[in-house]
Amino acid sequence: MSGFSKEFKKGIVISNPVFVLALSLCPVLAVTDTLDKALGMSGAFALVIIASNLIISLMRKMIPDVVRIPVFVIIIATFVSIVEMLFQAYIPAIYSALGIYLSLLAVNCLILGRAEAFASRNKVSDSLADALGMSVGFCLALILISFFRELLGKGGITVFGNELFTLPVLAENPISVFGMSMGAFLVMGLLIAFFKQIGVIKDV
Amino acid sequence: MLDRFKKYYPLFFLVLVILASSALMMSAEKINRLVLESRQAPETLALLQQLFTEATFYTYRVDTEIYTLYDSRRHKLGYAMYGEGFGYRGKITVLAGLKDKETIHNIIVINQIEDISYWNMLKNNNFFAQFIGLKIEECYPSFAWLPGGVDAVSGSTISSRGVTNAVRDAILDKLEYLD
Amino acid sequence: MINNTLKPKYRGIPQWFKIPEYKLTAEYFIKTLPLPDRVIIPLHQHIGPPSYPVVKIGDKVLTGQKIGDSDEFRGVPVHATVSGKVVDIISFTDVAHNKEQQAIVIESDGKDEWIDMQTIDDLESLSNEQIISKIRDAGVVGMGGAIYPAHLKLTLPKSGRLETVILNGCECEPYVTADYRVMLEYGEKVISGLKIITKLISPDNIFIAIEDNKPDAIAHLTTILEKSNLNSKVKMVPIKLKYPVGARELLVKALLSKEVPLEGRCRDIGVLVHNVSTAKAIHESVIEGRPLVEQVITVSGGVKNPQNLLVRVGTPVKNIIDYCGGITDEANQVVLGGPMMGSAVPDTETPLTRGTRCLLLNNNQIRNEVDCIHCGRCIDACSMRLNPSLLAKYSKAGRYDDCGEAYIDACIECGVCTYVCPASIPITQYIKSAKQQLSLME
Amino acid sequence: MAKIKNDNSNKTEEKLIISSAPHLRSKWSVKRTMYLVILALMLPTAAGIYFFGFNAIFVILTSVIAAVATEYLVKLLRKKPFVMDGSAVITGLLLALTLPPTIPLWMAAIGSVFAIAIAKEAFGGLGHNIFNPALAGRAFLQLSFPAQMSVWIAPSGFAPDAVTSASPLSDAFEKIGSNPEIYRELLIGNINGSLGETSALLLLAGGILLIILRVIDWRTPVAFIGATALLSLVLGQDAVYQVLSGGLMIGAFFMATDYVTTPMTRTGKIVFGIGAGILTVTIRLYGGYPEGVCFAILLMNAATPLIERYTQPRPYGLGKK
Repeated sequence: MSGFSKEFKKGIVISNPVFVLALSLCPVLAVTDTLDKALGMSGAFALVIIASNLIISLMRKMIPDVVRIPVFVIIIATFVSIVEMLFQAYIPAIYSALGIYLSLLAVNCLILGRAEAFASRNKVSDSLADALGMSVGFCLALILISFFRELLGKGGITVFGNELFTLPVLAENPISVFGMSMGAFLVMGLLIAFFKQIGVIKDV
Repeated sequence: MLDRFKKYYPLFFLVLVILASSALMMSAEKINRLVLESRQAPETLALLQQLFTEATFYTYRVDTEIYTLYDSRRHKLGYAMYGEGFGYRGKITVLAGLKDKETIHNIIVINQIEDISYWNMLKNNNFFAQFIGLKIEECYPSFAWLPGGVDAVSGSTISSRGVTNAVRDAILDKLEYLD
Repeated sequence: MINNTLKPKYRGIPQWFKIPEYKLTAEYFIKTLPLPDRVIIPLHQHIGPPSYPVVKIGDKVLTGQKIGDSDEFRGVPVHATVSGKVVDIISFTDVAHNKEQQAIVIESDGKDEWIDMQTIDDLESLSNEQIISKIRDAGVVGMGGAIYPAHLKLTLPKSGRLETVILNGCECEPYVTADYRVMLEYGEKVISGLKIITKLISPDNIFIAIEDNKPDAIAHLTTILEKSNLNSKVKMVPIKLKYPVGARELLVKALLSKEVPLEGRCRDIGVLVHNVSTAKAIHESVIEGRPLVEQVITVSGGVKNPQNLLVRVGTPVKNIIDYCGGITDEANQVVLGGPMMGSAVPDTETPLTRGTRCLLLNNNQIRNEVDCIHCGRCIDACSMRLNPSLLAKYSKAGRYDDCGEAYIDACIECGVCTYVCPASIPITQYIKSAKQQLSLME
Repeated sequence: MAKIKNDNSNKTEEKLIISSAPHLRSKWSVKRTMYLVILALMLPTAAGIYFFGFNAIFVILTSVIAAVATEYLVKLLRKKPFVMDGSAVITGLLLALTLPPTIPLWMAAIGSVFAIAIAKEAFGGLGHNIFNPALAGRAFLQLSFPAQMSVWIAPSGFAPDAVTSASPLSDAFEKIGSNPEIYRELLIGNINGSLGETSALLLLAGGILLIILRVIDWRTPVAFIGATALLSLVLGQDAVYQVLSGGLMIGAFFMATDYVTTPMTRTGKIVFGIGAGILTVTIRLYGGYPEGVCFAILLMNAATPLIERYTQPRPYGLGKK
């Protein structure tokens, strides 16, 4: 089981998909202006990567080498479509808020990268651990970024319609730059700088 | 025989995967549709079917208050939204249906308390039919008077204006939210 | 009466800053330094192939005797500057040019016995080849700091001729007054040297360029010229004082409005530039048969008695400083050469070499280098129109190829960029090291 | 190192310093340059305080203190020595001078923090930043708080009753018409506008002081103002009004001449000035914002490496092309 926990921990800190690998920045920058959207995106991401990693790892001996990339793409796209439909059916508000970025998960480099680099070469438990770790890392990064963006750009935190708290002055005059994609870059850069400063992540 | 199979194995595999994923997606879609349809209130659907007869289900966005209608093959038919205006006696509520983002498909009046005589004048003079196929741009020019393609029924001008304003109210603020 | 004087002009890049002159010793007559007990004579005091020793340890030598020679025409011989005994042949690092070489140590016997010197009365009796070989044998090198062998400059290029001769009396570096005193006190020798140069290359135009802060030198040389038969050909040109104007490239530009090509020498455009002290040395070597064993230097800055001295080549710096009363408390640096282009020496035993014009006791406040703030002062100041900050940046990053592409070869290392830099970046040092790296790569 | 025996080493030899030529250095330093700029900026600052009273004093103090404190903290974080070289003060002061007098103080502080921490130190500190920090801070505030950044009060000195009114530039086009009164007001600075950009005369005086002291080059402001005037004239605008109003003077003299973010070469300075002038007029006349100087200079900042690359001087001795 130590192998499992090792692979699991790897994705959270050592090779965090957002802060260290700097992969799949498109959804990171686009949907982190509110915490709701970030949570929705994290969930979709986790579902897709876990399911596709699992399937690909299960079939890794069967998949012929020449067609492996098409097969990965089909598998990932299938799960993305399924997740999309699930979202549309059960959480339509988040589905419509995420818009095109949900479908764009099908071409997410991180998911395809993990499938190609890890799941197709490792046994099922390790692949599952990797997918879980990556999901948790991605989710943490998205939550962190969106927390600060929503706090500064909207002046308060609202999760699924429940107003958790609002800042006294900022609520009337939110720093709207943080709601724009420039703010996403700023927050992400500052968080990376902060993590490097305190030594949590190191240069790759 | 075995060699030949090995040679074409990747192709077989690919086809297999495609078939499997199609099957998966079809079943997922079925669930999706079931869920979506189970969430619809039948009376609302019936109302909407007055606008779009072929509508089989709809989605409703709480934040923008827009109904999006689909037919049985999941093709988007159009949008519907409520609007209010004030006639001679009081509030007139209409449900306006948009065919696409530019044209009014049809309208139905949900609620009104106008005098029956006046209202019948509207009905008899085919007032409501004027909205069918009306371009949205023609609803913009003035808020107080009727849009370009609509003629008021003489003798019942205020009710005509109430209906028109209700339609305008339904459409104008929501155009930017149509997707 | 100066009748053939052009208006003062300087057509280089106008400078908005002024480097202080500090000509402390302008009014001091040249004194002769007493003979040192011991001289150290490096064997490679010129540009070109190094000389090899022709004496052995224990040999007795006379003043002016050849102790080093080169088989090549491009090399120049080295002479003993005192009479006495060769005590050692050591290995020596020349800090100014950063090269390892041999040096001969001679212990003086105090008698200063000279070799026989052949004096020539009639210049016309000598052929050009004889004159050039006399100049070479005397070991004359460019005294303006370039230490390029004089006889090579005076040999005409195979094709064509040199139309213009410029006698460079510009001494733009702060503190230095040696050339000024030479012009005042050895004016006849300078003009006689100019005559020899004229005879060798028979130019169309001769300019004597002297800065406008030395009117008495201009007047003095004009008087001598009027007595000589050169008068009609020579133009005396006062030059406006701006620091690197004494550099030959800028002098050519100022006088002729021509630019020396980037990868060429003055002679490529038919110009010969000689320093006044070189002219004096040429006169001494040809007319008096006297080898280059002594030179006039300025001792200035943080010494008790700043003065102009006639010093034997190879004299340790310590002797000179002691003669001038020793270092004052403020000075913390010994610089051979002027303050802008000279090199600081690590200890006072370092000997004086040919071509050194100044011994400066400097008070250097070390300032910390900070990041370049892109103020562009160095670009404005650079007379060669380079981008020194860019060169320094490339050099710092080890991008020497980029330095080459940014025309680092055009740099004359005048040091103005470093002088003006508000961020205290040693730009000149970076450029020098990049040049060295580039030459190693080739 | 001379390998000569040092038989009688005396005391002086121990303190001999080896340094590379030249051994003479001018007295100019980064610090001196910065403090001269601050000195010149005191003139428009004084005008701002005179016209806008306590508002101005508080905004300026907040901005400067926030800038210096941020610089100190960031240097501490980066484990670099903090040098009080005045550059942070300049950034804070310049930022304050471009802000409206009524801005809430915490917004001014946020602008300063952004200017120093993000626009300057994140790029590596003084000498490495790409964008003018003060202008980056202003742009940040402009994007974040568009409402508060476009409130203009009529100058009232220390009187408490400030009247808000539109920006002089936004209602400029109807109001004027070669009216000498308004030119005089613009020159003196008795108009509504940002803290430090109202008094064209004092800004000009500060700029000329810097040019005489050789701190800045005359080319950038002349090219900037000249291009603006010429293009306004061509497009049928009141050129004098366009030059005197808004942030053009402070931009041309104090921001487009910032060493770090503008070209070093002389031709480059002219190109920079002309480009900024054209962009300013374009944004003013056709853009969404009434004032274009800030974004014009920021855009040209981004183009600086390119300008520098193509305007290198021709080295001495390289044949003319």
